[in-house]
Amino acid sequence: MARKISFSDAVNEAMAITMRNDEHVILLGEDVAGGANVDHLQNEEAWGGVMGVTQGLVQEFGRDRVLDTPIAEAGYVGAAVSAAATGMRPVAELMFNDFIGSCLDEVMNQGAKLRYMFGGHAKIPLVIRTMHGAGFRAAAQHSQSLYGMFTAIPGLKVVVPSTPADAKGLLISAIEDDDIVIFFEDKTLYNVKGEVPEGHYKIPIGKADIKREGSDITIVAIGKQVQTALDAADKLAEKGIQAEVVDPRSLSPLDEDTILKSVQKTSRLVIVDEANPRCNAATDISAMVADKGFDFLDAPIKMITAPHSPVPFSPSLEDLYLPSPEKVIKAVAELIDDESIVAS
Amino acid sequence: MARKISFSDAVNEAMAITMRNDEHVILLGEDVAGGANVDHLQNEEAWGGVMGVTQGLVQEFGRDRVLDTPIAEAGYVGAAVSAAATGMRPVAELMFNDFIGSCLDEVMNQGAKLRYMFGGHAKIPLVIRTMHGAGFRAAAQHSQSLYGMFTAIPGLKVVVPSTPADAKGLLISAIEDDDIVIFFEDKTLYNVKGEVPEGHYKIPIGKADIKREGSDITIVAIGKQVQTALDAADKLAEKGIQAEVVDPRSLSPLDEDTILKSVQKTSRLVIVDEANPRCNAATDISAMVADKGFDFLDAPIKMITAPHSPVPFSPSLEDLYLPSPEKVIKAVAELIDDESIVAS
Amino acid sequence: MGVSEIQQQSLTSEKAKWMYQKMAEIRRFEDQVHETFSTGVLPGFVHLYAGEEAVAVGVCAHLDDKDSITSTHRGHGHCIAKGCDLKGMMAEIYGKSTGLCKGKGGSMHIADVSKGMLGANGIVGGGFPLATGAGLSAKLRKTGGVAVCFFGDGANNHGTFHEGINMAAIWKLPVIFVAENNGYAEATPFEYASSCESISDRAASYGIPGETVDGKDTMAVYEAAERAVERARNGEGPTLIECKTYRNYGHFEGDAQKYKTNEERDEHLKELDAIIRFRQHVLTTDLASEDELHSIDESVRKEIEDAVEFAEKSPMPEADQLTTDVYVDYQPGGEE
Amino acid sequence: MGVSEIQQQSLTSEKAKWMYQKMAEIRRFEDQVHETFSTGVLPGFVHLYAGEEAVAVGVCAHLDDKDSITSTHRGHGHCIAKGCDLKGMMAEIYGKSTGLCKGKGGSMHIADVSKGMLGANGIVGGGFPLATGAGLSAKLRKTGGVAVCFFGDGANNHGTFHEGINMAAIWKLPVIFVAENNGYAEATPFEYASSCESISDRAASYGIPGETVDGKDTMAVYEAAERAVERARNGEGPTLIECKTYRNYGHFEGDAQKYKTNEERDEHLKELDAIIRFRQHVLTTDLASEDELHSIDESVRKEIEDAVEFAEKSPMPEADQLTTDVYVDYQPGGEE
Ligand SMILES: Cc1ncc(C[n+]2csc(CCOP(=O)(O)OP(=O)(O)O)c2C)c(N)n1
Ligand SMILES: Cc1ncc(C[n+]2csc(CCOP(=O)(O)OP(=O)(O)O)c2C)c(N)n1
Ligand SMILES: [Mg+2]
Ligand SMILES: [Mg+2]
Repeated sequence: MARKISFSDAVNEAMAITMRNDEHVILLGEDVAGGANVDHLQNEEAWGGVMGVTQGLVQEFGRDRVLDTPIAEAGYVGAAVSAAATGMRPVAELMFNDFIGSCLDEVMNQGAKLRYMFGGHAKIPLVIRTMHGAGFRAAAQHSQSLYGMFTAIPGLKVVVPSTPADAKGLLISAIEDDDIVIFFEDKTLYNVKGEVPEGHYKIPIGKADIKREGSDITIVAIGKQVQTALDAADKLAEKGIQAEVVDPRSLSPLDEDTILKSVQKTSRLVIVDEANPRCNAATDISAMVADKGFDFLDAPIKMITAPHSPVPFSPSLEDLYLPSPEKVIKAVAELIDDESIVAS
Repeated sequence: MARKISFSDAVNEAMAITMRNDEHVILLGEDVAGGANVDHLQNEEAWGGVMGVTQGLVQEFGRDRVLDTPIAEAGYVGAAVSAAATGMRPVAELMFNDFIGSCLDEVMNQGAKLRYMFGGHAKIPLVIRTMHGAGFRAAAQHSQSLYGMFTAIPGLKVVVPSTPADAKGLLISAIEDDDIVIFFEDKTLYNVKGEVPEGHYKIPIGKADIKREGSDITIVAIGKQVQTALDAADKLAEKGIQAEVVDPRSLSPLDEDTILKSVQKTSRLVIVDEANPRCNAATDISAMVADKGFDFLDAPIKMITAPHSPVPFSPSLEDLYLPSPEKVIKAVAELIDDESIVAS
Repeated sequence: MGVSEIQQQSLTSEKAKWMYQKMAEIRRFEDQVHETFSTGVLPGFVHLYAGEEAVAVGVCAHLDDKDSITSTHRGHGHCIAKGCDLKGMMAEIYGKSTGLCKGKGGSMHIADVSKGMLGANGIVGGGFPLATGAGLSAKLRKTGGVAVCFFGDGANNHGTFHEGINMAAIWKLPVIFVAENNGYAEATPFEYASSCESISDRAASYGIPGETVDGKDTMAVYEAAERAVERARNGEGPTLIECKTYRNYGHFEGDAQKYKTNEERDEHLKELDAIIRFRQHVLTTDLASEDELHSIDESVRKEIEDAVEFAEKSPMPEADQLTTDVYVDYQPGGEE
Repeated sequence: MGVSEIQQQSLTSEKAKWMYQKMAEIRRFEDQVHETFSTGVLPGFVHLYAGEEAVAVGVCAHLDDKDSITSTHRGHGHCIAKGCDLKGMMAEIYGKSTGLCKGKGGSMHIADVSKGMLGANGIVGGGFPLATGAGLSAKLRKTGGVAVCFFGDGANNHGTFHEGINMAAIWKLPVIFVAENNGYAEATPFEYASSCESISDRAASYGIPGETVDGKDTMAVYEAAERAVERARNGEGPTLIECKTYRNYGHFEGDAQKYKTNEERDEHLKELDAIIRFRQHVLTTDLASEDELHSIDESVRKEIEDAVEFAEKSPMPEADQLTTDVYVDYQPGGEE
């Protein structure tokens, strides 16, 4: 059995490994090391990221390659775009995905479009790592899940891993990829542990993973919500319902085939996405199936998402805001038309 | 018969009328007048908007209420948010919706969330007018249709009018509304003329309009694409197929009922949205119907959208990029399973 | 700490006692939140203002309800100085329904628009355009009000700094930009991230006055703010004031503060402490007596105790609150 | 227009002729596009650089292919000065498949990364972070290259100005920020929108040198750029140069230019014209002869004619080009 490490350590390992392999890989972001210019710190970090994910990297790679930036997201994300266009392979950290508000132009109008606008005569091998997700009591401006916004933008690849092993293999792929990849890390997953292979390995971007096989219903879930789906599936199994849990792992490109094949098998689909409900990844996947997989379907496609409201601060409300196994089970009961499932 | 005026004049009238009625209504944006501080201009505009939509307003209302701003979208959109929170009723112009890249934070994290974060103790009666749409040979950074991004954000209302009369009535509603409304104007519609009532009238935000009745298939189309749908419907009628064309007019709130009723009648749905295909309004509407209207459907839900690429500059490519009546007809033919429709 | 003539004229005994009280409230409030946080009761990210009291209070001493302020993630001090209710604040930090924002905002979003407090803000740099807009609004509505933008040394490198101040300057808006230069943005020193020596140097870019004051000298802040507010009310446009200060705690609760030195901490927490210094000043200048200050201390202690009790006893928001307050005129359906 | 010593040392006859040629190319290219646009053949928004030639050429005279530039919506001049192919440029403006960007970019997005030309840019202020990143990249890759950011007076109020320059300054990156202050941003005068007297005044905010030069005096630009490029190559960090200039045409083709006065136009189009003045300078200082310049004029005329012919005869892109070049490793499916 492989060793177990945390999601956070898995992400850290992916960076360390790629940085060892290629000197063009650099990290930049706010306090990715911390303590720049502090006499008693030098190449020792003060923070190593606000959640400690980049700890130890400045010690190994120095401050030229683990670069603390001013609070200037447009500045450093834009700089990372052109650094990538001119031969570097930067990994920029956008501390919270919510901060895209300060640098959307650099991502959407510059980074994502340069290659196309230049007629293919440029490539932008850039990764933007960013934290997302509710449940941390971080309130409306630090808890969003904005991967839908990025999925909508041509030129970007969008990865949302749900396990430590996926996170590591996908991040290595992302860093070695020649396109811009936006890499989402759920802040509530960092301490989750899982088996993670040692060394360098890649998980392809654009390949979904079936996290649990089943024949009665397909549950497509994103990021942390994969666990919600698995918890629901366990309870459903007790009732004799075998749910198949599909983790797309990347939303752009989306592995349509794996999803469609599963729906073909089960004839029923529930999608779990903790983003707000409008124009999100859940609607995207639902619409894809309602087009290409319509004939497989025996029932409506249900989506379990957050409501159309900002993320509330209060724990009592935030818990209601998020999807839950109970909500998933309720949706499954509706589709299978068996209310007894919900009962206990 | 009411007089015919252009879409552009209709928008202009809505602003003039609301400004006359309420001195708290002000306009601000880049060159909404133009020529600020130019000796020989004074209260005469140099431009009146890059497309001339705000012409004549500075003459009537003066430079205090038709305020040219620096090229600082975060600055003036953010300023408009707090001006709204403190008693004004501003109409900010974001010249091209693409420039949201420079001020997303002010819209998404401030404007849209303040009311909620403040526990309801604030209102933000702000309109952001913005230009969108391809077909103008304006290339990748000036041609996007980003209403999906805004629809995804709780706290915003999103309006996309397709006719001069709708534009005027909806803009008056938007300006008099106590929430933030993002008001999309397709740059290729400005010269389109239509009957527009005189004076003050409102069209409610959140009410779809059936632009053409029909019983065989529902076509939901957004903004300029309503015309594409109507053109397709005319050709389909020649083949004996009666398409119903539904114009949602506002995407947030979305008039789900009108769409569902139409699908209930026709059993078939095509959605036309010129935005890029992922996580857009088309997928949103499709997913809504695949959930709440599944039992009405006799066929897959088809979406006619732009491809997943930036907007190309070259006319030959841009024409291919956009939806067309032919593409709509082809989709209808598939759903009705009658290839002969496409033939001629 | 010389007593200038202006200050003798403007600072009444009543105002001095109000200032002392507000500073004491902030300190005790923050010390209390620090303590409570360590017990694990409080949710989320909490950034404490302790140590910087002179700035919020020295500035807000010149403001009333028609004046607006914008704040930061480190907003408790601004709230208190602008007159927000302590019970409502504490309940908000606990996420309770009786909070100033019904528990929906939390520490980083406390607001009371009726008091001109336009919200703490989780987005660094978010306040510049908002303050400029509040200034524009005050000017157009002819309220005579001013707007104050409190911001950190880290925010001084964000693009909104530039856009907000430039706009306020060209329109001669009644806005005062108050930098709280506490030496660090999270774990990053001001000197590393900023290419200017002083934040006030940047005023020259906007053709407005800029000055740097000892931000732990309450009277220095008070006087600089007085000049700036007067300028603003006279229609002469914005001013940039940099207050050199220090935060007593870490960036947020849980920060090990490896980037600080023991010497600087000692110095700041002891001889440079703003409250000790202001207390001394008030006594020396006979603006208040030992007894008066003592009774303020006592009443503040009681106030904070009451606030905690109020917060603890208050209920969490009910489920039906989840999707209210998103829009004025409708409530989006939940997803179940 | 005194001939300083530096300039005598550095400006060779060969370089002077190259500069004259590039200026002539820009002028003729833009006059040609203006003419063609008026016939309705050209699609989209077109912003012409005519009148500002001294800036692009005076700066790019110090650069080679390892150096990068970022440009603006008004980018043709920068492209030409940085060595982009005229045929490929013209074809791009026509939207033809033989364009530098295969017709996908158009006037506002012409680029040739192999020449260090990182793209015209439809987003005002878009270039600041990109130039800073190119400077960072050059520094880390130790290429010895520099990056130049051309930007307008309007862009000088955008937040990215502040963020980009601050970062370049703290990291001492080899970047030169070149303001093209042509007096207007669209229809808005510089003096209205900017709270500074000169853009170069803002250098002080970043602790870097700033200077303002007559941007229609080619030698003045050339010399200022020489100092800045040397500073950058020596690892001393960025410089901000403001070039006061003027655009001969409107903001874009179709602009009635109501905001200009006849006097200023006359003055700029005649006695202040940069090409006339540089021509004079080159002749006076014997850097080239009348004959040589004449033959350059002739060859440039031919070049532009050839470019137009090339563009006209080239085919439009084929349908299969619509979704290529979005990603390196896959092509998204079309929607039909
Ligand atoms: C746009 C944005 N970027 C980054 C952050 C994360 N962040 C929160 S506080 C902070 C440091 C702020 O430093 P400063 O402005 O000096 O204020 P201080 O905390 O010292 O009061 C950072 C980087 C944020 N909240 N918003
Ligand atoms: C972010 C952004 N805002 C607004 C515009 C619209 N726009 C295009 S050019 C321009 C004026 C630019 O003025 P300046 O920087 O002085 O350059 P110039 O045109 O004078 O060369 C504006 C406002 C834009 N393209 N991008
Ligand atoms: Mg600080
Ligand atoms: Mg200009």
